[in-house]
Amino acid sequence: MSNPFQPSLDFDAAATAAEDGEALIIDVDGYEGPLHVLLALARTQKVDLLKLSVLKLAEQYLAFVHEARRRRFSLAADYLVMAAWLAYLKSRLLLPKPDRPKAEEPPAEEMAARLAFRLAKLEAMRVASEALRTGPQLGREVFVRGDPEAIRVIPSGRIEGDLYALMDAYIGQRRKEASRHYQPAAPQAYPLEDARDRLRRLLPDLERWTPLAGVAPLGSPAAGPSRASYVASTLSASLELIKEGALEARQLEAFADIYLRARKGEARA
Amino acid sequence: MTDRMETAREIEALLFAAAGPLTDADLAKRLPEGADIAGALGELAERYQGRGVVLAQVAGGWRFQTAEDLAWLMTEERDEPRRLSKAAQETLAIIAYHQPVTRAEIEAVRGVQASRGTLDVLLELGLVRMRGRRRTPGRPVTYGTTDAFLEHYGLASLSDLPGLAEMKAAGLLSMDLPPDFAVPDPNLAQADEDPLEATDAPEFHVDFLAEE
Amino acid sequence: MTDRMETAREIEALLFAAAGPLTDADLAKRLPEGADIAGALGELAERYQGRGVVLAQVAGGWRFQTAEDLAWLMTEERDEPRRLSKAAQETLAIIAYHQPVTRAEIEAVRGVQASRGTLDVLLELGLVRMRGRRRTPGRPVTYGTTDAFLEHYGLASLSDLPGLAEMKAAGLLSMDLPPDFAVPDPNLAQADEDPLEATDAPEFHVDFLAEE
Repeated sequence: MSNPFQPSLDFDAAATAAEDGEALIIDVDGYEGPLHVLLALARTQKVDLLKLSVLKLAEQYLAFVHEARRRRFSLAADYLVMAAWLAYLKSRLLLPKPDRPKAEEPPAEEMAARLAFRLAKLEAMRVASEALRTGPQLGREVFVRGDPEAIRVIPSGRIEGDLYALMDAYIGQRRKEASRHYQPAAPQAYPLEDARDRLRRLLPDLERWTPLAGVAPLGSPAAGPSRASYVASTLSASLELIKEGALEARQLEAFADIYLRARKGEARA
Repeated sequence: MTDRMETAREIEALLFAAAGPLTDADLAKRLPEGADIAGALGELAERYQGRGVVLAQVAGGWRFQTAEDLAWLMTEERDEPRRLSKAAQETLAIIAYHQPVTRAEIEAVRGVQASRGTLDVLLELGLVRMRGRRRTPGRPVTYGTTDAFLEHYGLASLSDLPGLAEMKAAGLLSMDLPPDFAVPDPNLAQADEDPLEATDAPEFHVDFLAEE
Repeated sequence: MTDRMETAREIEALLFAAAGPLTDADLAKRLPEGADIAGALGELAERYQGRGVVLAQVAGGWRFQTAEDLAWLMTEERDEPRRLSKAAQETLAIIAYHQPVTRAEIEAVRGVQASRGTLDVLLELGLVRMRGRRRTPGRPVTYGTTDAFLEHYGLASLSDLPGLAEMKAAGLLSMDLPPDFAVPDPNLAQADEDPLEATDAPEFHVDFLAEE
């Protein structure tokens, strides 16, 4: 029977290869992690997983890792950690037992049993998941009544919604709240220094009375300082230049346009 | 018509019109007082035995569903089921058999970190729910399956999970090495040992552990 | 089983699972060639005669429907299920995490005015209760969740409410949240509220019903 879990692995080839010490034909990408590889290898022993020869398994795995590294230099750290642990376990299983075992370490046999137990557990879960997957499923093998229009009896009056829905509803709103926060862009101002320099450069052209609005840069509506900022900074700069005596200004009445003109004699200076 | 037959008719109509499985309590609430629900259900089950539509017990309730062997007819009704990844399937099985179970325990069984998307998908599909918190340091959240899970896989209850009793008997559903777990002596467990014979192996070994 | 009986089974399953009535032509298209559809339909009609579910011919097609005389069983069941509206679900979530929380605070998070009905529904369902009054000007009523809430969501206590870490694990938190995003722990809620007084109750009703 073909193995539903590991289509990329040829068990017989792997078993023979492990025994012969030859290259294993194994694709690391076919596995989720070291435990899944170990399980595939364990199956080659064709015994109850609880009666597994852990020693043999360790050898098979080390051969696997060795080969995988030879073919592809990079190998996930998980695989190497498992290899190191198995090498350690193997050495402890092979060495004669000390008369007094170190207190802090479980006996090697127990470590081996733990590994066998984990493999048996994972295998049981894989078989269970396969049993669930291949069993009759709603909407695939069996169907309930399809007519959506007819009268429907709703089972029990319990309230719908689970904890996940509650969390989802909560986070959804907090996210909206976060994105709702008003973040005005700081207004950009036309620097006074720039206005002053520009006005000084313009002095030769201001022999006649010119409206302030015509002197200030137009600016662009898309980016940069606003028109108001240009006008305000230009006015401030013009007042400074008036104080210096380089410029004169007049306004006929309140709120009327302000006119600027270079002072006679200064225009060419 | 006998009372029981009338009750059977009524249950038939109710289950037919129901949007989901109805429990005995649901039925009792809707039927006249004193109706022999168990008897009528038995009658219905018998009546629908072997028909194109059968009575099934799922998620603690009853529902009508099409017969399994007629799946080939239902091409139009079949909505392309969202295929669970292998990792998600395995995770679902671990949650189903070990619930309540924490994320760390799921990862311990699989030997790999649960990648993003595995648990999420199961939660989103409503197959899995958060059940509560383990009373251990850190109070991790525990996961379990939902009624939708039972309904989807046509299970009457969690104890109907395939192989559950055998796994429990073998100690495979505990998180740690069970105390009576047979510790193989690696010095004896060489390649020359015999596989378990069919006669001394409980059914479990055949079904869930033995090499296929 | 005779061919006709097998065809009857197949039609039974098809009609049951179909989204609407199926015509003879629909059936012929989906059944194996040469099936005796008329004969099988006659057999089904006879079989379902007088049952809780009957075979009916409507709009030129066939469908199963509940027996007319059992309508009394169904009418009561047309009630809407107690499905929480999106607004109610959201309001409940905010109350759960931010309790004790005032109506104004709920609205601040949701960005919309809490509609009259939303809080009422939650109070009526017994998921939410008034906890007290905030010690701030106006002494607004604060809301919190009830034991029924805990029960419904399978929580032993409020401290079991999943926090930020679990939300992250469940894949609910996306990158676009601000780095200082936090989820309040309702267990650590500040105590700047006064218990409701006996006189608060009637006042509440006025306040609640005469709401703007």
